[in-house]
Amino acid sequence: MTTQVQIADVVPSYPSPLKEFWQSFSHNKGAVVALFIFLCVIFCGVFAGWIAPHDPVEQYRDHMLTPPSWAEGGMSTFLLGTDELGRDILSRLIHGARISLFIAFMSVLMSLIPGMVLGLLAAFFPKGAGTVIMRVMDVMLALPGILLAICIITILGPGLINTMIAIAIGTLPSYTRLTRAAAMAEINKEYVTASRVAGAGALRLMFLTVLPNCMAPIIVNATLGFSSAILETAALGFLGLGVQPPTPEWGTMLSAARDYIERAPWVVTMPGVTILVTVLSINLMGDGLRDALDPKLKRAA
Amino acid sequence: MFSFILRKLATVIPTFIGITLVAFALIRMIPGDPIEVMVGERKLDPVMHAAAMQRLGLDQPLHIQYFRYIKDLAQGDLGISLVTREPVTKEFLTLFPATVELAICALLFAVLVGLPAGMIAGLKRGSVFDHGVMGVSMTGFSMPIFWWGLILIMYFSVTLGWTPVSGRIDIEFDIAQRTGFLLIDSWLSGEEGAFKSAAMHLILPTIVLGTIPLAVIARMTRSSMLEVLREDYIRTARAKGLAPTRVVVVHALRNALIPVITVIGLQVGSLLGGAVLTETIYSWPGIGKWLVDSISRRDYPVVQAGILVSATIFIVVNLFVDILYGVVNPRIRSAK
Amino acid sequence: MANLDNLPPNQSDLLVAQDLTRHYQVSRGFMKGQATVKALNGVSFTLQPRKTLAVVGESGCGKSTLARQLTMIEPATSGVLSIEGVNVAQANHATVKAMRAKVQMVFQNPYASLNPRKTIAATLDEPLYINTSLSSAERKEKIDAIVQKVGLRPEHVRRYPHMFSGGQRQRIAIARAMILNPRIVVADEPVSALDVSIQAQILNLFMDLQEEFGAGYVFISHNLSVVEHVADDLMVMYLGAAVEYGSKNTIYARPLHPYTQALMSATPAIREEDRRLKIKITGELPSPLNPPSGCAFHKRCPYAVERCQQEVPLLRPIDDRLVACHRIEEIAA
Amino acid sequence: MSLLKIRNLRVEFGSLAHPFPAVDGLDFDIDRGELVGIVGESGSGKSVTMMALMGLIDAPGRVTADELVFDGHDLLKLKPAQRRKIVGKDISMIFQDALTSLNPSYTVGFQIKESLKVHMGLRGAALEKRALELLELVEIPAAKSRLGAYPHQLSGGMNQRVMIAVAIACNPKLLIADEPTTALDVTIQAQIMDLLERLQKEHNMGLIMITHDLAVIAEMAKRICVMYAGQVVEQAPVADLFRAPRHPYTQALLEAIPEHSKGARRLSALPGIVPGHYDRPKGCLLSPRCRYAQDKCSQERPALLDGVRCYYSLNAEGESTHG
Repeated sequence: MTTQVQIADVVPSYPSPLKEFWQSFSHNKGAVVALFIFLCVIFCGVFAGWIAPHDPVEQYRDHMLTPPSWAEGGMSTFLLGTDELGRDILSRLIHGARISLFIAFMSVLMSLIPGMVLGLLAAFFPKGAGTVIMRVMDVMLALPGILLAICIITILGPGLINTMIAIAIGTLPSYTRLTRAAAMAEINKEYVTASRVAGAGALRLMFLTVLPNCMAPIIVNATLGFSSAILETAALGFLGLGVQPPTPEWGTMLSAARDYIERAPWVVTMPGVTILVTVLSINLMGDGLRDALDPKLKRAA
Repeated sequence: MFSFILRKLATVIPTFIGITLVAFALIRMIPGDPIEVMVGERKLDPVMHAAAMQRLGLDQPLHIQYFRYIKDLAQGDLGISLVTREPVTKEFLTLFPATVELAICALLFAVLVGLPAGMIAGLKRGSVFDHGVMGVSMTGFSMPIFWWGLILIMYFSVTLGWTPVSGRIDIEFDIAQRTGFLLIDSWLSGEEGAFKSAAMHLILPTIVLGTIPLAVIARMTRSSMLEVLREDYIRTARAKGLAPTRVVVVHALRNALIPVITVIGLQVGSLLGGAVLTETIYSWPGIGKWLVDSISRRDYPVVQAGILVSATIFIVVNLFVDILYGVVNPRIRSAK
Repeated sequence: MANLDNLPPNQSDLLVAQDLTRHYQVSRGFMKGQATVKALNGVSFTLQPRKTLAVVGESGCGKSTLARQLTMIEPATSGVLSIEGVNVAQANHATVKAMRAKVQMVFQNPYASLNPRKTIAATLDEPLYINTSLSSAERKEKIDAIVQKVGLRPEHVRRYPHMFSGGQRQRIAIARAMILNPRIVVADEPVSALDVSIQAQILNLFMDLQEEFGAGYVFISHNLSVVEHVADDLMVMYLGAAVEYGSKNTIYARPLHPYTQALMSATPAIREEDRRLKIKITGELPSPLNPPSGCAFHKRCPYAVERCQQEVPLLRPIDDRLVACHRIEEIAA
Repeated sequence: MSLLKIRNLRVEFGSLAHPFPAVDGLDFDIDRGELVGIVGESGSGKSVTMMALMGLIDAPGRVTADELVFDGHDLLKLKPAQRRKIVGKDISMIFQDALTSLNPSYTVGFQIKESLKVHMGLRGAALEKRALELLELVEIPAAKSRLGAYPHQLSGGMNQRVMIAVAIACNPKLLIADEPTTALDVTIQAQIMDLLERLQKEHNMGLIMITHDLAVIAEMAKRICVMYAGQVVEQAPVADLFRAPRHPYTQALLEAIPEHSKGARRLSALPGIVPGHYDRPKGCLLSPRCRYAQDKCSQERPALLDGVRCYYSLNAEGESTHG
C-alpha cells in the first residue's frame, strides 16, 4: 500500500482557521486601526462610570458654554467644553457611547436572530412559508429605515427601548433577505444533498449544515447594521423621537446644540465627530471582515 | 417585454396592499382610540365620543373600515388633518414638489459624481485615485447627515456667508406656483435674481441629501466593475484584439451598470428617509419636514398619509427600476 | 448479468426498480400555467450485491433524477423501487429513515460535496451520529479506520476540506459514503472532475472497496471508457428512459440501439482498433420541457421512419439484452 | 519557417521574491496548416501558455521569452496597438465555457460583427452577409434568425459554434482551441471536433488543440506535446507517442486510462499530485512521482532533448534507460 503513504505526505500543512482569518484581516491596515479605535469606544462605553471626569447630567451653571480647553477661554476641567446647560461634553460623550453601543448591539441582536431564522425558513420552504415571509419583508422594505422607525415610534412612543425595537424591526428584512439568498445559493450544493443522504433532518440541515456557510455575508451585514443602528439612534435622537433628554445620547446632544451653532460651534462639532469616527471605524472593520471572510474576494487577491 | 412588465406589476400588488394595511393599522394601533388622541388632554363626554366615533365610521367592524379607507384612497382622499382641518391631499400636493425637486437634485448629484468616480476607481484598482475615492466614499457612507448639514451651514452659511441657511428661496421673491418646482417656476417668473436665489438654497441640501447615495453608488460601481472585468467574456473581448477603451466601454460598462441600477433604485428609499432629516435641518417645506412636524403635533392622519405616500413612491420607483433592469439585461427579461 | 425478465424480482436482488417514474411540475412563465417534465419516465432495472450497474447518458437523460430517487431524497411519482425487498418509492418518513443507511452516495464535484465549514472528522461523523447509536469513542474508531482505508492518515481528519486536493477530497467523500457500510452506493459522475492520473487512483479505490464491502454500485457516468472498466451491467438512457439495457460485455461487443451506437462512435479512442464505425448524428439534445413525439431519439436518428415519430418504442428483448427501438430487428440484422 | 516559434517562454505569478512559474522555459513551434495537440493535467500550464501568446496575462503576472515570433513578428517587441492588429485577426482563440465567454448583453450577431468591423473594416450589407456566412459555416441551423439571439437563448453546443464563428471571422492563420469540448456532451463534442477539423483543413489554419483528453488528440492531431507542471516533457508525432512513449509521465498518463487496462480489475495509477506553489521539487518536476527516478533526478532538472525531457528516457519497450 505504497500509494497511501505517498498521498498522505503531499497534504500540505495549513494554519488554523482563526490564524488564517487574522492574517487576512490584518492585511487590511485600515481595518486594524479601526478595530483599535472601536475597542477604545467599547472600553469607554463599558467603563463610562469610571472614566468620565464628571457626572454627565450635572449642570455647572457657572460654566455654561465653556469652550474646549485648548481654545481661548477654555478650562482644563472641561476638556471638550460644556454645553448650554453647563454639562461637561466629554463626560456626556463617554456616557453616550454606552447608550449608543447598547442600543446598536441589542437592535442588531433583535433583528439578526429572527432575520436568520425567517431567512432560513424562506429558503427551505419556498412554496408556503417562504412566499408569505418574503411578501411581508417586501412591505417592510418599502418603508425606508428611518420612516419605518418613525412609524413604530409613533405607535410606541419615544424612548430607549422603543428606539431599539424600531431599529430592529427596520433592519429585519435585510437579514432575512440576505440569509435567504445565501441559503438558496448553498441549498442545492452537493454537500447539502450529502447531508440529506446521510439522513439529516430539516432542522439539522438548516442550522448545522447550511447556516454556518452563510455566516460570512451575515456577519459583514451585522457590522454594517451595527454602524447604521448607531446612526439611526442618533438621527431619531436628533429628531426628538429617540432617547429623551437629559440622557446623554449623541443625537439628542446635537439636537439641543443646533441653536448655538454660531456662538458655540464645539457643542455641535464634538458629538458629530464622535459619531462619525465610531461609525467609520465600524464600517472599516466591516470591510476588513469582508475581505477576510468572503472566499470569493480571497480568490481574487 | 410586455409580459415581463405585467409580471413585475403583479408582484407589486401584494406589497401595495400590505402598505395600505400598515397605514390603516397605524392609527388603530396607537394606544387609546383616535378620538381620544384627537382631543388630546381634554376630558371628553362619552356621548360626544360615541357620536364622533359614528361620524368617522370608527364604530364599524375593522374590515368595513378598511374597505372604506381603500375606497377613499382610490378617490385620492387621504383624510383630514387634525391640526389645520384641511384635506391632507391638498397639503400634500403643495409640499410634494419641494421634496421631489430636492430628491432629484440629490440623486443627480450622487449619480453624476458617484458613477464616474466608482468606474475609474475600479479600472485603476490600487491607484491613489482608487484609495482616495474609497476613503471619501467610506467617510460619506459613515456620515451622520444631520450633523453634516449643520457643519455645512456652520462653514458656508455662517462663516463664509455664501449660502442661505434655510428655506427654498429668499422671502423677497413671491413666485407663482406653476410646476411646484421652484427652479423652474423662478426661471419662468422672469424676476431678476429669483432663479439664483432658488439655486443657492438648493446647493447645501442637495449635497447633504446626496452624500450617502453618492458613497453607495461609487462603492457599488467600483466593485461591480472589478467583478465584470474578471468575467470570461472580457477575456474573449481582449482576445478579439479590441482596444482597451472598447473593451471597457462596450463590453464591461454595460454589464457593470446592471447591478448599479438596482442600487440606485434602492437609494430612493434612503433619499426619502434622508429627506426627513435634511428638510428638518434646512427648514425645507417638503413632506419630510411635514411628517416630523405632524408627529410632534400628533396629527395622525398626516403621518398615516406620509407613510403611505413614501412607501408608494418607493414601490413605484423600484418597479420602474425593475423594468429598466429588464431592458438592459436580456437574461432577466426572458427568465421565468 | 442483468435480470432480463424483470418480473418477479429475484430474491438475491439488492435493488429492483420497476417502471420508476418521476415527473416535475415546472412553471412555464407568467400566466402560462405549468408544464410537466418527465425527468424519469418508467425505468426498470435490478442490481445484485458486488455488481456494478452503469447508467450512461448525456445531459437531460434523467441520470441525476435517478440518483435522487435511489437515495430517497425525493419520492417517486409512480413505480416501485425496492431495496432488499422493501419498496421505498413512496415510502413514509419512518421507512425512509430506516432504509437511509443502506444507500449512500458519492457526488461529482469533490469541491462542492464537502461542507467547507466542517472538519473531515465532523463530516464523517454526521452519518454515524444520525444513523447509529454508537458512542463517540466508537464513532471515532470507525472514522479512523475508514480514513485509513481510503488512503489518508488519521490526523488528517482534523483538517478542513480546502486543505486537500480534488483527488483527496473525493477519497473523503468515498469514506463518508462507505462509513455506514451501505448495501448500495450511488456514484454520480465520481471521476469526471478529476485528472486522468487521479481518476485512476479513485477508480481503483472504488473497486477495492467493492471487493471488501460487497456493496452494489450504481455508477452514473457519461464517459464510456470509464464505464467499460467498472461496469457489469449497462443501462443507456435518453431523455428519461432506458434505450438499451443489458450486460456490459454484450453491449460493448455489439451496441444495437442507434443512440448507443452513436454514443460509442462519438467517444474518442486512443487506439485505432477501438475506434468504431463513425455514425454521425446531427442535431442537439432535445429539451425535457418539450420532448419530441414518439421515440425521443427520432429527430437525430439515421434510421428513423414515420412510425418512430408516432409510437413510443417499448423495451423488448433482442440478442441477450433489452432495446427500445421499432426497427431494431432490421438494424441488428 | 514556422508560423509560430516560442523559445524559453516563462510566465510567473506571485511576488518577485517568491515567484511561481506557471510556465517554465517552454519551447514550441507550429507550422501553417498544422494541427498540434497539447495535453496536460490541470495546472500543467497549457492554458497559461496560450494566454501569454494572446497577451492576456495581466500584472502581477510576468511574461518573458527569448523568442515569441508569430508570422515574422516578435510579439513581445510589438507595441500593444500593433499587437492587437494581429491578435484576434491572425491568431484567435476559443475557450472552454462558451456561454460565459460570450457577452450576455449583446446578440450573437453583434459579437460576430464586432471583429469584422474592427479588423476587416466591413460595413453595411457586406458585414451582414459575412456574419451570416460565418454562422452557416459553423453549421448553425436557421442562421439568419440566430443572428439576433442572445447567448443565453442558445445551447452550449450552439454557443461554442458561435465562439468558433467569432474566432474564424477574419480567416486567422492560427486558431487556438482551449478545451473547446470539455463542457459539452459526448455527441455534441464529436460534432464540434468534426467542425474544427473541417475548418482547419478548408482554411489551411494552424490549429493548437489544448485538452486533457488524450483520446481527443489521438484522433485529430498529427503532432502532440505533453506538458507537466509548466514544462513540455515530451513532443512527438501522435503515432510514435502513443505507440512508444519516451517520457515516464507520458507512459504513466497513457497507462492510467481505462482503455489501457482492459480486462484488469485495477488501473495503473500515477501516485501523488502535480506540484503546487510551495512544493516544487528542486530537480526534475516529476521526480517525486516517477517510478524510475534516480538520485540525479531529484538534484538537477533535465532539458528537453530530442523531444523528451528526461535523463533516462524510455526505450521502445517502455523501459527506463538508466543503469
